[in-house]
Amino acid sequence: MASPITAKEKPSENPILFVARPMATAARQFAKSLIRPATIVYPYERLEDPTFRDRVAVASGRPIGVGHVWDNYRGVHALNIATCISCNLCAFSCPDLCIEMVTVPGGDPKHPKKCPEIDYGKCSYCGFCSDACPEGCLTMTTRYELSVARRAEMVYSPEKLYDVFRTKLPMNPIRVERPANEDAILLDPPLCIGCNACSRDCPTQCITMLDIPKPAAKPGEKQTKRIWKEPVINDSDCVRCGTCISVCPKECLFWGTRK
Amino acid sequence: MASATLYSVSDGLASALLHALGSVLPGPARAAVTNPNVIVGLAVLIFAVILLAASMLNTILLIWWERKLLGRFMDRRGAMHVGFAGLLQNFADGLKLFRKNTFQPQEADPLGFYTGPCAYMVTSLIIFGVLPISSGWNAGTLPLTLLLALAIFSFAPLFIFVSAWSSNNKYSLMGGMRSAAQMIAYEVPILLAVVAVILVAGSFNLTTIVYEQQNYWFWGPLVVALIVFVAGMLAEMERIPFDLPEAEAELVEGWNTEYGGMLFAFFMLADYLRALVGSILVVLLFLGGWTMPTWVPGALTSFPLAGIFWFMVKTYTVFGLFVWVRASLPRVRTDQLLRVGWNRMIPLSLLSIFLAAVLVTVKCLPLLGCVPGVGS
Amino acid sequence: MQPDDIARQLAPKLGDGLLSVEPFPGTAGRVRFRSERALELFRAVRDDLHFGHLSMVGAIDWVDHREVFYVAWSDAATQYLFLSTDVPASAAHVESASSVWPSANWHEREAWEMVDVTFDNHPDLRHLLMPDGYAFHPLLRSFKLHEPEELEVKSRHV
Amino acid sequence: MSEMWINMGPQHPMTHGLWNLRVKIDGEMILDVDPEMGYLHRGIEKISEDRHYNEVITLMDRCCYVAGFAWEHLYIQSAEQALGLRPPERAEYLRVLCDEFQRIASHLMWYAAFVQDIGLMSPFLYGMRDRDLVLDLFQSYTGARMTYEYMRVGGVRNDVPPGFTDQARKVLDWLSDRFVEYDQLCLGSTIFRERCDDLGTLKANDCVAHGVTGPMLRAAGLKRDLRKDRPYAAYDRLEFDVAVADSADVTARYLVRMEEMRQSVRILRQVVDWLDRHPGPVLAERLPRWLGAPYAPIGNEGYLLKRHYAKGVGFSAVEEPHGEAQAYVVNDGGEHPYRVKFRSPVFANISAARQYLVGYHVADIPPIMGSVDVCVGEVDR
Repeated sequence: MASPITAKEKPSENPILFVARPMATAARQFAKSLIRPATIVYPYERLEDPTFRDRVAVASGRPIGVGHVWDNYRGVHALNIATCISCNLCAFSCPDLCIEMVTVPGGDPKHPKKCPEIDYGKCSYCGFCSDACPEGCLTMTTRYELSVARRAEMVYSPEKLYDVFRTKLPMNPIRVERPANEDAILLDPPLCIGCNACSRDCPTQCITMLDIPKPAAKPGEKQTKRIWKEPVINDSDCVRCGTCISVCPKECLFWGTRK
Repeated sequence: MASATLYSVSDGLASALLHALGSVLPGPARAAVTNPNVIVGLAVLIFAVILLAASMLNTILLIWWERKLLGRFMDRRGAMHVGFAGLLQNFADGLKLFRKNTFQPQEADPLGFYTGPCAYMVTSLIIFGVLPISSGWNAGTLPLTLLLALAIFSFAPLFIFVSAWSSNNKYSLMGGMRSAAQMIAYEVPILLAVVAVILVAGSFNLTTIVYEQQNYWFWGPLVVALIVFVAGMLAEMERIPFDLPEAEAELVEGWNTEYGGMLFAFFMLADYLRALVGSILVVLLFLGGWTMPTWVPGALTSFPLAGIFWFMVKTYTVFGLFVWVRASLPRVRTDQLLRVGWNRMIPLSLLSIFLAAVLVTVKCLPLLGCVPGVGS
Repeated sequence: MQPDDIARQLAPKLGDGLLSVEPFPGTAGRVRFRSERALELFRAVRDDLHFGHLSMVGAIDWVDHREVFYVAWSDAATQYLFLSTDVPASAAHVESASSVWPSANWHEREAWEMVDVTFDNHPDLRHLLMPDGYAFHPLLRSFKLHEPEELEVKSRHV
Repeated sequence: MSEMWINMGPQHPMTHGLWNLRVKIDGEMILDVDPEMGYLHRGIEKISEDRHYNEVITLMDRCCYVAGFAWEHLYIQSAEQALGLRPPERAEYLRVLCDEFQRIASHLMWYAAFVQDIGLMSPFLYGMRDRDLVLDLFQSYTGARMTYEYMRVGGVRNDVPPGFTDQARKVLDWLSDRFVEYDQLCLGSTIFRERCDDLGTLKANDCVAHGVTGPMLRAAGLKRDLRKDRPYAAYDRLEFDVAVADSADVTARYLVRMEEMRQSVRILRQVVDWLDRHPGPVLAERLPRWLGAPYAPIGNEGYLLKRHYAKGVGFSAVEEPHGEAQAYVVNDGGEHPYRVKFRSPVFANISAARQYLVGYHVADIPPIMGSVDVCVGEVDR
């Protein structure tokens, strides 16, 4: 335990010394900054430029950016449309609701491919979307210059995000480890009608429809149109996006713990 | 080196102009324009224009100088984009202010609101008429230029108070009040410190005071008076640590809170005009004006306009000192300023008068470690 | 200081005003009391248990009733104590703690304007964060946030 | 001049944020003050009711924009209590790393604003300049300079990159040297002492009565620091002293904050050494579905609510740079917190404004309020 610091340490009443100490410090700083002021002359000098950082660090003696990891910066997103599986997870995880899934060419006509469109007017650059992306196709880059002339230009379409991807900017290398997840998507068998909707829409194709035995028809019971198939989910491939739950017409899929 | 004076230059310019004009005019008109009185009138006008332009240019240069110095004190660069090393930045700023709408608060009194800044500006400019810049480079040889300069200089709080009162804003009012209160605290010690200079120099005339410093500059023997004078000047110029009337942290902008556009630019310019005058006065009274010491090689002191050059160097150095103070000291409080003014500065200035009187009596001025100087 | 100790010290003073003292995470315990006996409890907590510092006052809307909670700190025990009382939603009022702990003043103002719990004998029960005359109590469960679609500002077409 | 009310704010150089200090003055003397808050009220407590536990983190950074990490830590602690989770040890040390660097950054920001308030111009930029180095460090492992979104329920988002610890040591060395300069510029100046001594005095018993915490309380001589009194995260395994001063005035607060920065440097050196020696996971291994990487909240609400996590409450407090912040999180079993209540230290510190402002001069308001270190973001929330 340290002894309390006492505040009272009255300065000397000498009127010469009373200006001398702060003024000497300021003058020392003045002399230092004649060599290299701390200012970074932004449009001409950029912090992300490693040669510049080293130069400044040497010139000013400040530990500016020595070993500075610029690549982790969370700037504008880059989207690799080719590997996007349209799982919606980025849009679900966005706390600011700035991601909308829009149709991009390339999907089959019945089930169009949807990729994220990001409104940077709302985005808070939290990085939850790129953390959530199971395929690593939505990442954040070091691009930070975003000023536009019109508000509509703040909305980046998937194509524009793909352009960012193609500029090969340093991508955010941080991959959040997916914690082992105890949740899985379970089936409530009596409700299932075997409609194939989940398997059809699953972005990772991890649902297969397996035949199940058709029970013997009881006498007098009306014949239903039930298809005697049941989804089986491959947990290791499943990204837990919940698309199957949302498309299930009978609400027979639900979150649970696999026994 | 009184070969060319500012007035002789403008006189020559005026007579040349008017004679050239007269040569193309018919007889009676020629006689009218070459009348000596007309020539003198035009010469005075040209003189005034040159003076105005020179003082304005210097003021703007001074602002640039402060911005650059302050920037380095703060570990940054200062203005650097417009013109070489940002030299034209202040012109750009002035242009911007000039283009702005001049507005007036609804409840403000227009008379005081508009005359305040103008009078503040004009009084600050008038002082330049009596300040000698180099030998012969002054408006006239009035016997009491020092008193006149200080008298005009101390007009400012009045106009500050007028504009503060008529802005009808509580912050402005408090700033104006502080300005008035502050004046009482620092004017007396300044004048008393000047008395010490007058005692030693034996004259109220600034030119004479400078010539008296040819052998030794006054800052050595009159160091106490110099300290009091510089501190008083800091208060007079309303610069940190004595910028309470426009203390930004509590009074927003003090007495010029309600001003914008060109009226604000007037205040801003006049502030720096006064800073320039303050620096010039320090140079004239204590640092030997345009004279240089004998150990300086003759080649450095005998080129054309060397007097003006060295005078400017000294002035900008003195202002650099003010900037240094601004960069490293906090602002005092009103009551502390008054206490310092009455309890410290007035006794100190009385002491400096006493010292000056002793020095004059025993005639030992050069013995006191002062810098021997020589007229240029 | 354990919940039992607190109960033992408070019970003689408050009698049936003290409902229970139960363990509570991060604190010495949670004291549940009847809102009518609030002032007595505050005095007892401050003077007998030496919880001299009131850190926080807040309220929760449980739809059928409202809960007012207080957090006090004792320098001697270096522990927090959590006090809470339930008031009916129809007559949500409780005695102000600001006569016992002056620091309750602003916290109670906030709790009043947010969850609509009136603090009797409060010295200065005005709006704090919301504008004067604001008619709603935002932290009530009945105060629904707008759906995101309604909040969305349509971009201007330029 | 007769008595009059003046509004210092909401647009005023003294306020450092959006709030209004109504001051009743007679000449230059302060007769009464009445702080008006709410200009920056964003309803964070209300918005949290509609967000997942992890999504509230983005709000926490914006709660106090100069001490985002402290608020993240506060919320995360309470949420972990409410959900019954524990972070791994390395995550605890990383949180201390964040907290203490944030304390330095926040105090440097305070220093810059405070010296500006009393008219010192250049130290303002020195403070900002040195704070930038700390922000550089933050950026190197969180990816952002102010709004970090780094801590997660159950740990932190990612580990620090290789080479970080060396860089951190360099920054700490640099900062230790700068603290000497700061003292020379302030304490070494008689004008500073004249301005700040015996100003804004708030004695310890008044502090306690009005709920004042943090450096203001310690400047009054009360040795109270949650990091010592109720150690959270890894603070019980670290060595440091609590900065205390006894004169309860503006100078004392200055001294306390300066000493706190030195102590933070001391803590950080230990943390950085620990991080070098003990690699490990930074996120708890098993997390509920909506707490790991954010999973889809869609689906069958009815089923969802059937298997919720046990109801719980979380109450925790951290020693924020401004004082003692508390968070109370009520988990009713759903995927959103039922109620989140924050206690902001500055809220209480401002509420006592009448106690430490009345009787001084108008010119004293900026230094006194500067020494309180107002952050309106966390007052209004």
